[in-house]
Amino acid sequence: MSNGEAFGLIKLKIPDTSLEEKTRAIVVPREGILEAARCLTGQGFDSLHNLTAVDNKDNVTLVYHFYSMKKRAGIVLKTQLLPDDLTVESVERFWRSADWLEREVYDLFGVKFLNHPNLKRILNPEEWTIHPLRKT
Amino acid sequence: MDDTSLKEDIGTEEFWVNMGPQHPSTHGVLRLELKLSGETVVDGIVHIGYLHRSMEKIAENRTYTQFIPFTDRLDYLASMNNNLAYVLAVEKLMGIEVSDRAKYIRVIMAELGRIASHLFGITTFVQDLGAFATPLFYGMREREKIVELFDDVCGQRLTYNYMRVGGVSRDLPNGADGKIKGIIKYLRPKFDDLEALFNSNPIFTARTRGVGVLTASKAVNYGVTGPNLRASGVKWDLRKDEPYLCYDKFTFDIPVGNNGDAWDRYKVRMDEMRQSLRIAEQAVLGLPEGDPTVKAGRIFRPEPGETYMRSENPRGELGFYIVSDGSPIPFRMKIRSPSFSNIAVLPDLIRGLKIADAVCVLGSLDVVMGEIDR
Amino acid sequence: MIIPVLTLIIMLIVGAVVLGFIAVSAMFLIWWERKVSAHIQTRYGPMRVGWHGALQSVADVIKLLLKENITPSGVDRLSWWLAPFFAVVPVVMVFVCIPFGNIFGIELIARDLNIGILYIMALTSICVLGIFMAGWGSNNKYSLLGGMRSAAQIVSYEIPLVLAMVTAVMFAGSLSMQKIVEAQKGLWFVFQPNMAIAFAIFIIAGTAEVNRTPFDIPEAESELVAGFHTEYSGMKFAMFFLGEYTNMFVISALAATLFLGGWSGPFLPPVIWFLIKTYGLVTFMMWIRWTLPRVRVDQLMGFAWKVLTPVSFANLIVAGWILMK
Amino acid sequence: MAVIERIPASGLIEKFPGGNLALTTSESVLKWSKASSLWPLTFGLACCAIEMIGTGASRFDIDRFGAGVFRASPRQCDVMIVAGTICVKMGDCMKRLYAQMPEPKYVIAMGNCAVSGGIFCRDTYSVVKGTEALGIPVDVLIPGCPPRPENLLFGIMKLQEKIRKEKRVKR
Repeated sequence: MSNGEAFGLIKLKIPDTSLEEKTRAIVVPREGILEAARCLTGQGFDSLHNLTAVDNKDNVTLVYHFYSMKKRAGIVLKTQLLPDDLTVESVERFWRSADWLEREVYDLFGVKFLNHPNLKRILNPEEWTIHPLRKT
Repeated sequence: MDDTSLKEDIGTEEFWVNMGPQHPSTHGVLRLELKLSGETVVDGIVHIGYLHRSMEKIAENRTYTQFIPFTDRLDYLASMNNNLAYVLAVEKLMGIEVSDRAKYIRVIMAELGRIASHLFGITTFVQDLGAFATPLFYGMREREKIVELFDDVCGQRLTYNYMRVGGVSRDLPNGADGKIKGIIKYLRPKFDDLEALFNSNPIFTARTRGVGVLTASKAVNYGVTGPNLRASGVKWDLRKDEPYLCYDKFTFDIPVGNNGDAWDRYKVRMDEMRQSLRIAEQAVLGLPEGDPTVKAGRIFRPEPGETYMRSENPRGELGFYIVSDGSPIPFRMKIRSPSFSNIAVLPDLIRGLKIADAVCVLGSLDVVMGEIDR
Repeated sequence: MIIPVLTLIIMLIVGAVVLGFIAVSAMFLIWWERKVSAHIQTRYGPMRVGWHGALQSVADVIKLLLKENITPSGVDRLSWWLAPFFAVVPVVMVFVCIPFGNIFGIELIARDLNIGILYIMALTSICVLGIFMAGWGSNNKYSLLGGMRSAAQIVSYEIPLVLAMVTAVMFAGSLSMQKIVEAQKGLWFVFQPNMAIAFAIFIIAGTAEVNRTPFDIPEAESELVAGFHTEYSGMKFAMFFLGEYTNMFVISALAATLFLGGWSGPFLPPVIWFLIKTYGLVTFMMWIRWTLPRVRVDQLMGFAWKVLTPVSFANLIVAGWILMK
Repeated sequence: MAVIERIPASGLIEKFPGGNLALTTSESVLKWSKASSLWPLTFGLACCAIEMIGTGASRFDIDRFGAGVFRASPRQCDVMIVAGTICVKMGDCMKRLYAQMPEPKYVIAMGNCAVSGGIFCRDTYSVVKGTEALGIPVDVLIPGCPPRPENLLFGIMKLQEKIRKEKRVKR
């Protein structure tokens, strides 16, 4: 399954989805991340390989790398958050690997994951208030 | 005194024990909090971050070439493989093709690095089981041969800084291929020796078989990669499934376990070393002529864009996600380290085991703090 | 009046000699263990102080004497202070009836008690108290776990140990150590089939009794940091060390006496024979330590109760049957 | 000398014959014992820990110098080999470990990170710039990233030299 096919499937569920030209990444709106996750698990993407964020100053982009061991395929999913409202639904219920990855993103960027079971700082001391990888 | 009040008086209680950051078997500065009921682990919490060196922040302040030495210090037991993973990512970002000789040299270095890393991983695992120092020192003795070769090639024993974007920093020294062949010849029987020391040992088998079983679906769900994933029975190796460099030219097998217990994780590593030896042998025999070094400048500006490249490290899949904005320094670099995902599964595995088994499971996962905390 | 005073003086001299021997022997064993382990691991071990590092233990002991003696706040003072003594004193008392052989007709045994074996069994069981007190008194969870493990382990392994000793006693027909040695003048006990089994049981249970790998779970470095002596420093720690190595010597001496004919042997003087046998067994225990991994606590207990104890009982019954026949 | 002058009756005190000799020899024995029995703490922070293990292993064998007894409990060791990068989160733990060690205690800072922060010194938010920045006094600094095992052995020998030259036996 390529990015294009997955894009088609997600587009059916979430009309706001777009495909990034250069990187072939699927960009979903923040509200649709759970729906997209559900769709992807249904398609056999059993591994959330990587989750990270990029601070583009005017927005913070979350980047999800999914892989399917059975289909031997991978896709990239992105969602953009505005700096004044860094909250997004957690996908921990679908992929357990999201637990630590989301904590790391919270620690370094301050993105709050809603309904995360244990959203605490993971790398830095718990009493810190800064999020070191933010560019602003 | 009646029975009920006696029960209240001598009731047992669970207690928390803190393991680490300074503890002989936490492989560096990992910290575990174990909730114990007597000897049994009821629950475990993993605390990381005691070696958080802010690599990703540093990456945003260094040029692409300047960051290579930092990758050495991620998984410091397999520096060559980290170097390789990083330069592969940058090459993918820039669309560079490297010369054949450079590819072959990289394969040899990566496979020898894998052997060195697994030797250390297996023997520290046995040390965690309580065989004090002897297996570790045997492993270190064999590893020393490989380290010596790396020392010849690039002048360092642990942090090699050998790969460059577009090739390697210098060609192999004179007589290196003979030396590599010598090492391969030396190591083969040594693996049998090590196996004889462990496999036929009833205490070792009793301690590892059926301990810390990681099922395949759980492993995939947790993002576990590398030998730990293969020990659970998932035949997934990037060298075969997404071949990079020239791995598709070599014949080798992917060892897979059945049960996903500590024994399988040990066994997969042991077999993998033999396969690595096979690859290294084929590579050194077919080493093409040419110039593996780089002629390009030290500072280069990739096109704005992003890339994600992962490669098979001894501990799993090391991925670099690099965002470029057209300047000589990366805009953002995320290091997806295998140990980070591998250690996250630990609390699930040790629930209900004895303390000794918890240590055994931790040892069998073979994590390196440098790349967990980055 | 004269005779009691004379006896007292003689006993004091004997005591001083025994204590001196214990200290020297423990120091030698520590050095020997470091050399044996080093050569197993294809390295040299201590080399810089004296011939092949022969003075290494002397340096270690002097250094440990000089170290600060830390008493953490929150320890149970009484048991904390007494524990090292409980670990050492019973082991030293065992030396009263260990027969070293004879020189020029003088029997080298402090007092050949007619209940020697019983006395030794009673004393070796006291050692566990020291370890348990150390574990309890340290107010440290690792120490506590170590102490608990030690108590469970030693209580379990005491049974096969004693049963193996009883087999030897049955064959010798006496509880006196000297008599047991004399009973083996013709043939060492270990060469009889069911005594060989008893000997194997004794060595296994003895290794567990002195907390050596593969039964070193009370101090299990990779699990419990240093087990029951995690909090001890300086001389108190050295006392535990002394206790451990002396205990090892005692168990080996007992094995040599009960099964390998004690000090009896051809050509060489009896003392030499005794020391050769004892240190040989100690070296065997070291060899095991630096080769095998550690067993888990439940495997350890299971082995004691499900394998070792039934086998030693069966062995005892067979021995009785042979004697009655 | 200065002390003796301040005691009014110092001239009246008869010196113990040969006391000087006895004192110096006993002092040198004590120093010798301290120097030749340096038990390190099993404590690896990062990359340098691997070279520390390598130094303990068969080829380099730190035990030749009597420094091979790696104790896991800080209560029983004499020298802390700080092998690796010290991070902010680890700082408190390091200080506590140092405090838990009994006197006389020594510290070897192994590797650039433990000396000054090394390559992680700049552009970082979580690395402590060396052991001394934590307030832990360092006896021997070994540069290198990581230092070769020979360097660590040389550091141990330097520490032994330093102990032998100490003015007075520390408590």
